[in-house]
Amino acid sequence: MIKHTMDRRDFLRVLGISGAAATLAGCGNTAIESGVEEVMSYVHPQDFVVPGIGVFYASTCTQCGSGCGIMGKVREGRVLKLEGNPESGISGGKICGLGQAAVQAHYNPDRLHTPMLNMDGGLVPISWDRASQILDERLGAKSSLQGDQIAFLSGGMSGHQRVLLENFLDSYGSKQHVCYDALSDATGRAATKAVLGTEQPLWDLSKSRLILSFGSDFLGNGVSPVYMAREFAKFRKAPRGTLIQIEPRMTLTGGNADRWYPIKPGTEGILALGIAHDLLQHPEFSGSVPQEVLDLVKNYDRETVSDITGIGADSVRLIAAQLWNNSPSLVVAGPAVYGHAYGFSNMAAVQLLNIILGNRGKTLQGQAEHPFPQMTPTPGTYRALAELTQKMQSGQCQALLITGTNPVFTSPSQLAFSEAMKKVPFKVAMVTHLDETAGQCDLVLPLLSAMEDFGTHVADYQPEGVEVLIQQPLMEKLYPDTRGFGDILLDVLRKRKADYAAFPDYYSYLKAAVVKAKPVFQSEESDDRFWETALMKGVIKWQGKTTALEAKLGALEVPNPRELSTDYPFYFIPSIRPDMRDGRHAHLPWLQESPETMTTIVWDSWVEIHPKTAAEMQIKEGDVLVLQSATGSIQAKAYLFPGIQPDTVSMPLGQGHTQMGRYATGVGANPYKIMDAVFDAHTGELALHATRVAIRKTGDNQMVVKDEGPTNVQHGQKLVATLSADQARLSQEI
Amino acid sequence: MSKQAVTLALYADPDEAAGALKELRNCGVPGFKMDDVIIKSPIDHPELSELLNHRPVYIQLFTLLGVLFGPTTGLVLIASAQASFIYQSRGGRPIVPFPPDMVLTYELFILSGVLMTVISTFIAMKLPGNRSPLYNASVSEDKIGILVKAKPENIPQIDEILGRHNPTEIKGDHTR
Amino acid sequence: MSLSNLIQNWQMFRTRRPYEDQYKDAPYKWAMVIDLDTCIGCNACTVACYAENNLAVVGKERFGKGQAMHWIRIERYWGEGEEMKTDFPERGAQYLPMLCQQCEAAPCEPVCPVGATHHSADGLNTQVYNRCVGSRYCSANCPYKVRYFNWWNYPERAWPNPLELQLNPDVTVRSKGVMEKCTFCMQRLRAGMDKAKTDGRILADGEVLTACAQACPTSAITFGNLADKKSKVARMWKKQQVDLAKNVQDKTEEGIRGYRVLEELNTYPSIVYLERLRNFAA
Amino acid sequence: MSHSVHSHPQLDVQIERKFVPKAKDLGPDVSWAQINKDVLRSLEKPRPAFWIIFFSALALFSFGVYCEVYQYQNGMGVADLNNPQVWGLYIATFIFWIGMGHSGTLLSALLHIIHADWRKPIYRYSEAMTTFTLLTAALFVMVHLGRVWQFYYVVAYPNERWVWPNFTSPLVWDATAIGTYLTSSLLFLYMGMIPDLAICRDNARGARRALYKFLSLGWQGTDRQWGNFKVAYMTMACFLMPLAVSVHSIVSTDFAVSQNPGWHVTSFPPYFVLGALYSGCSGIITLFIVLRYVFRFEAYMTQPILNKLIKMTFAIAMVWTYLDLIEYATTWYGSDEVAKADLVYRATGDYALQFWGMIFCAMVMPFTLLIRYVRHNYTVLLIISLILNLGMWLERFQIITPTFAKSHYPWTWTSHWWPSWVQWGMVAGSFGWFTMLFMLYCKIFPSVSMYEVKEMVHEQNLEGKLAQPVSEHAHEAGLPEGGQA
Amino acid sequence: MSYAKTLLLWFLMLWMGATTVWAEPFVQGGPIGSQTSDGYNALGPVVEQPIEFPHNRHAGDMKINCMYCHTYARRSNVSGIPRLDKCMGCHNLLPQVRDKPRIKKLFEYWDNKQPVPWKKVHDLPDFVRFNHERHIQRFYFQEKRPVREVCGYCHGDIASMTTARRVKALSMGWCVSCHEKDHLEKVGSSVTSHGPNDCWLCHK
Repeated sequence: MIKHTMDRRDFLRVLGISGAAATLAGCGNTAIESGVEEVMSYVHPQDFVVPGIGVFYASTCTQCGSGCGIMGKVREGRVLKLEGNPESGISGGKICGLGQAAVQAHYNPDRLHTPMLNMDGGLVPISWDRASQILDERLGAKSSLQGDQIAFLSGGMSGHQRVLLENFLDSYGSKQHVCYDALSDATGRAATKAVLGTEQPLWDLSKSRLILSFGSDFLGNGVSPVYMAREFAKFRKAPRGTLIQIEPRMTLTGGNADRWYPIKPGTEGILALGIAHDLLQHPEFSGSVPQEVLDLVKNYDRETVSDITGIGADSVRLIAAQLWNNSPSLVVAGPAVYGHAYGFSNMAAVQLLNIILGNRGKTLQGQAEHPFPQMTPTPGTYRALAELTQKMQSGQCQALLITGTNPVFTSPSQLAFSEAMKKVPFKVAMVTHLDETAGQCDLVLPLLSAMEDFGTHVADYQPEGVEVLIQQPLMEKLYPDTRGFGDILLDVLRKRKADYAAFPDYYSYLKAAVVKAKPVFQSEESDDRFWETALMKGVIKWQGKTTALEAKLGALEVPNPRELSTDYPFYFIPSIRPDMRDGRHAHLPWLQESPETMTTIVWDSWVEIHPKTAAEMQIKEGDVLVLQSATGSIQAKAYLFPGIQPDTVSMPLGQGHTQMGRYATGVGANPYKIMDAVFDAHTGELALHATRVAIRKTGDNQMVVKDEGPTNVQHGQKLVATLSADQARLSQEI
Repeated sequence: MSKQAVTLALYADPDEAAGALKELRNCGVPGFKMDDVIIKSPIDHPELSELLNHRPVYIQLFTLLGVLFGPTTGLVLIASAQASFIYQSRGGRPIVPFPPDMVLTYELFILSGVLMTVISTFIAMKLPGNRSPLYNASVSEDKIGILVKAKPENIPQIDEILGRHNPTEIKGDHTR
Repeated sequence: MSLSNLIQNWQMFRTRRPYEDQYKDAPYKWAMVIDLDTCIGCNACTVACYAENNLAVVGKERFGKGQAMHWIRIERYWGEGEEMKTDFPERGAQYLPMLCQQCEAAPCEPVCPVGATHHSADGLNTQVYNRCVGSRYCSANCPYKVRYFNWWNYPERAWPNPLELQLNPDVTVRSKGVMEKCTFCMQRLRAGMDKAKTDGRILADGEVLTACAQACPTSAITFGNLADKKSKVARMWKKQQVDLAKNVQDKTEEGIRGYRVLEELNTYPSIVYLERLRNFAA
Repeated sequence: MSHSVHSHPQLDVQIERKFVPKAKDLGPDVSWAQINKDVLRSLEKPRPAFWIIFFSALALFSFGVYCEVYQYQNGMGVADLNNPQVWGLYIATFIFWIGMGHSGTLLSALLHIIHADWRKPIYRYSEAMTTFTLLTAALFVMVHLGRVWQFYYVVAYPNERWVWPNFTSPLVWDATAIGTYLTSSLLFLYMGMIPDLAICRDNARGARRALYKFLSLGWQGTDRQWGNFKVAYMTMACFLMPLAVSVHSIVSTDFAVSQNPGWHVTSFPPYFVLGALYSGCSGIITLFIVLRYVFRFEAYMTQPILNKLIKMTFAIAMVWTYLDLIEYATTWYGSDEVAKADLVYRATGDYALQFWGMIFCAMVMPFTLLIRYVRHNYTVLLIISLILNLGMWLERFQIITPTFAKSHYPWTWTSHWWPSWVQWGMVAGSFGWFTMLFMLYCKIFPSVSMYEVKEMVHEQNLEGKLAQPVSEHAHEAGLPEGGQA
Repeated sequence: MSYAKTLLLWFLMLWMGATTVWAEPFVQGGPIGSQTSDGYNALGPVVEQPIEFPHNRHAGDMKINCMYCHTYARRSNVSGIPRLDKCMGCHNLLPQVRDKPRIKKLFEYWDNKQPVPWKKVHDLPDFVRFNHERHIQRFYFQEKRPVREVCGYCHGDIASMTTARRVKALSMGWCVSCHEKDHLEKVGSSVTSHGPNDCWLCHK
């Protein structure tokens, strides 16, 4: 359908049929007007373009790494709204709030629209010619950078962007593609790999009769929330599965649990072993378990476990009985489990349950092998950033390119990343928004938004075979001085490597690369047709085969958690909001204003504290508290939250920006800055749940801005009615 | 109409004025009728008015007309408007519901009654109008005026009758 | 004309709504089913609504004053009845997506002085922005409090350039002083119904969805045409034994989950909620 | 002033002395000419207090105008209203003002119908009060509209769009009822004023004369005019009384028709009507004292008249109290749990202070009127009448705010909602607007009905001719007593 | 005392009240197919366009169907200004008019690949939804009325104008006056129906 880009660009241009400016007038314009507004028509559009009727274009959501297929509704050259792409195996036509808000990132009033150069300590706008010239001088053909002197710091990255980026580094002989993710699950992955032989197994939620979740917020911000939510809906249909959630602070998923248990942070592994202890009383379970595991589990009888975890002995027995009665089951775990100094073994202990319960091959599968391993996503880790920081400190790093991550904001203060940055002579940020990290760079290059750029992606979690996800522009670029990430790299690469001269832009590179991969997908279509179909569907699918999982059971050591000290009497849990994640979406007003579901608070940070604890400490809602950790302190308002373990306080991540535009700044506080330097012993990852804090009242009280009124119970009205599951008449459909 | 002259006598005491009126009633002046006597007073003196011929008041007849036609046309108007082309159905109520329409019908009943009363009163009182040239400001203060229209030749006779009852002033306009 | 109209159609004008089989011959009656057991409280519907319906982002201060404009909100309740009986929410949280219930006997409709809100032929509770004078009586009388008033002139404030390019041209941007509310994505329905009429048919089930129903990752929201007895929503209503024109539902069996919120106020809502389930044995 | 009981051994004598003698409402020596002179003087040179009151009212009004302009430009948000609390002080004060208007009609119409002649010196200003309070109330309807510039959509006028107002809405009833009431009261006031305007015309000079001449329409007091006038006036009075009752009943339907807890009450219409009469009567007492002083009306606004007014106020206050308690009682014994919870919330919740304030001011304070000292001390009486009115204002606040704060839907409950300065500014401005208009009226038009006071004097004289006055309290009448307000 | 006067006044009031009910909306649409101004001061201002497009040549002299150029009218809310390549489709084949100043301008835009910034002549308020498709489908395709009558009912006799000018009121009462009338459902059928009267059909 799409012949050549020339036409396409014309279609994507914003045109003035009932122009946006006029739309704003709203009820203001109450009269019939003549000759006031302009109405333009296309010069040479596609036949299917009809003014007044929206056209949907397939693309891929880049708001998180899940790789949901989306469709953008385009009218008069403007992308208006995103929907899920039914072609996509991941989104299945659905979309989350975070994904919806991508249009706001695109139209954001604070988007960067010119290159900027740091001159005399401040960033000033410059022209692209000047920016290209600087890039050329520093990185181009005459560049003296060699090997690891140049480093590329990015967030999780996949698809041809990753390929191109690594080729780019290759041209210097550098291997320094550093991936950093502030919410890295590397420890959990490592432990899962150690037990099951794969980092990220596929979960079959819909087949499970019971899900036992240790702090995994798979519905909110797990590895693929939209897919998980779709599967969860099937899980809730007949025969209805049961969800048991055990976590110190109730997550969105915990709110959906049939039974929710608050647990002492960091004792999940012990509880898992306690459950295993109960289960292994039954010979059909213990049969396949090696002796060393049996020996290990032996020590964790119900009473011991109950003492350590705070979960009653009866409950341990009940959970085990439930697992015993409802097979197949599925045991999953989240950051609450692996975010500790012994996170690895904690996680491994939890995964042990899956093996004991025999869930392998039933509700747990290995992901299909991807035919293009170079395109698979790079998991971001904290350790990589720490190593890079060391190199930067020592002056080894001469040039640093940054995209898709914001370590100045998200790295804990003890890492001193921003100090290390000062030691790097040439720092380039490629961003759409001037965030904290970009603000410290020498050269800031404005990127096209996700709605304007081409790209391919590979999802981290691929439930239905293998997919290559296509991202394509939904409209003409808003600002002439913004460029695609691929285009910028290619501009430099063309000067360094002759074989890139064939690609005038990233689009041609991408098309060539995708078409080249056609044989793998066993397509018989012509090259152009293959490419067009890919663009139309937004996804190239290939029936991959799931792999079997291993069962590596070995000795584990799960230590008791560090006791709370009198100096720091509270566990501190940084909670991850499904919409804010690590804070990269704080500039999107829709997300800021959509209430965080568990607390219904908007536009703020807050400290969750159990009402009982609060009563003991005479803390009321809205009291401004100082959270003091060994590393630092921050302030936030108190919110009394029953879904939290009483020795624990929790605070959401993602707020507290000092840069990133009008909507992100001046909102809340940044808990990353008080993270204690505790690392997982096995992987060296930062242990996010290992910080301990003390709480002090400042005496100040401010209103907590939330949707919830003065009451949060139903006062006898039948608003949300609850029925016992065994009484309900359920069917597959309804 | 033949030429008429007017004379006005002012009295401080209502009893005197009553005496004058009684005498006028029985004076027997040829061509003189009680209909030609007008009392002007600062307050209503029903006891003096009784001495004149009966002068009927028709206002309440019009009020009755108002209270009959106002609400009926009002109800039709409201119901018709509710049933007009762009009728707007409202949940839980018929499109033409009576109880709420009755409220407005009642208001229109009062409004049209009041308006008809006022309009007919003004017409009956011949207001707005001009004051007669013989108007004396003291009738709005504390005097009672008796104004008599008669043929010019009868005026002296009438003036004499009026003068017998201690008027504070007698003034005539004999030129008309 | 009007008088003859009044006399001719007297029977119709005197009919009290809702009545049984009100939509028997009508092509459309829009309705919804929201399954509270699958609603996970993820807010996707809320954001989708902001995107589709040009809802203004009001900012922290005004949100704090209770001037938020979310047409659909996720309510989160704890515990049972009057208070929470346990220290911890052992059975999770209770999520309730609350939007305009499109009542058949909407309390907001008869009280609007200018008739800006009324009942449409396809069973929607309409709000005509340019007719609204802003008396807020409808909001005062709405038991669900799902009507939102433009306390400020948001068009001036909420969409700094170029955010306004995202605005949906099919939906008016409301000025200060008017009431607004969920419309069941009227612009989508309208476009769909017009197209279907041109084709000489009625809309197929699922052909047009509201933004919230389309986004909902768990498909907890089912939207459709209740007048079409074969549509999913009509089948669900039937299965849940909820009758549009009844305020007390007769349930023949135990374990049927459908109910309407505050039904006892005789509002006859068009949204059926399915009771949340919990495995109390766990 | 007390009667010396001990000096009379026989009881029947006591009874006779205490009850049979009747104080004359006016002094014996008021002549017709003197009435003209006194009242016309009020149009010329009032006491300096007049200007103080007028200009402070003007200042208040200007502030109110500023608030409205501010709100008009920025939107209703400046009033800190929010989703459940959609009405706030605007509607509360609207009811307050519309209630104030009702006693004017009571005095002028009802007491006219039953020939209670003591109303004659004071009905004119109370009727003017009715008119101006209605204007003030109408102002609040405007102020509270989100799009005040489209207010005419509420009025049923034939229009090109062919769209009518919604005749089922209590707000349209309100608009019609207030319109009817305002029209009728204005006509009633004007009709009753025509003979007095003629007096003014006969005594004024210059521009004022032209004004009065225009307004008096050529009234000359002929027997035909008087005859028709009397009939018409009585007819209108008969219309006005049911109208006044219907207007405040309709205002009550704004609430009673809705489903909100605390409003869905059957006794609301009589309750509102009595509340209106109550606040109106205490408003009349306030103005009585003010006018008496400012315009030197001591000879006409006399102690016996005031005494009757106070007794009437007390009686009405008691009926209102009863209806208020009945409202609580029916809610309490009813089975509407939400309404019951709302009642408990009113008495114990965030607005308990206002609730008990209302109970104290409007239910307890009236009992002070039983004290003779209070009735005779104008300063104290002024303060008490203001307290009664404050109580009645609080009653309206009590109706609106707690119901919104705790309605059917727990999620949207509010706590500690409080109006912003803009709302308070406009409430203050409304008082300024009313006082300003009222004072202006009294300065331009005779605020004591001259011809009716003359009638009163005439009748007293007739009585005097029939029998010599038996009252030994006659000396009380017309004499200033107990100090000046 | 004039009974006559009073009675007259009373009947005047009655009559006024009755008129408000029985009268049609004050602005009339005129008979269907009327192509000129309806005489209610509805004539719009003269709008200056970048190219003074001669409708009289195209629609008048050459009798080109309106929907040949305004091609979206039958399938979209908006009738649409013709796309530039539509103009070029013909004018590339008409060298005889190539040198006229207006055509030169047209080619200028085409060569620059620039859209022509036309001014809107029939611009309804932003809260109004008008659907061309439904009106064209109903009256042109179903009822088979002549195209100039169907379009002309709202747009006037465009064939007699150069650049278009608004000649009808396009106000709500004007719309309603037509919706209220009964129209044939189909050519040859005797079934009639009127336009919809639901607010949300036109208001968004």
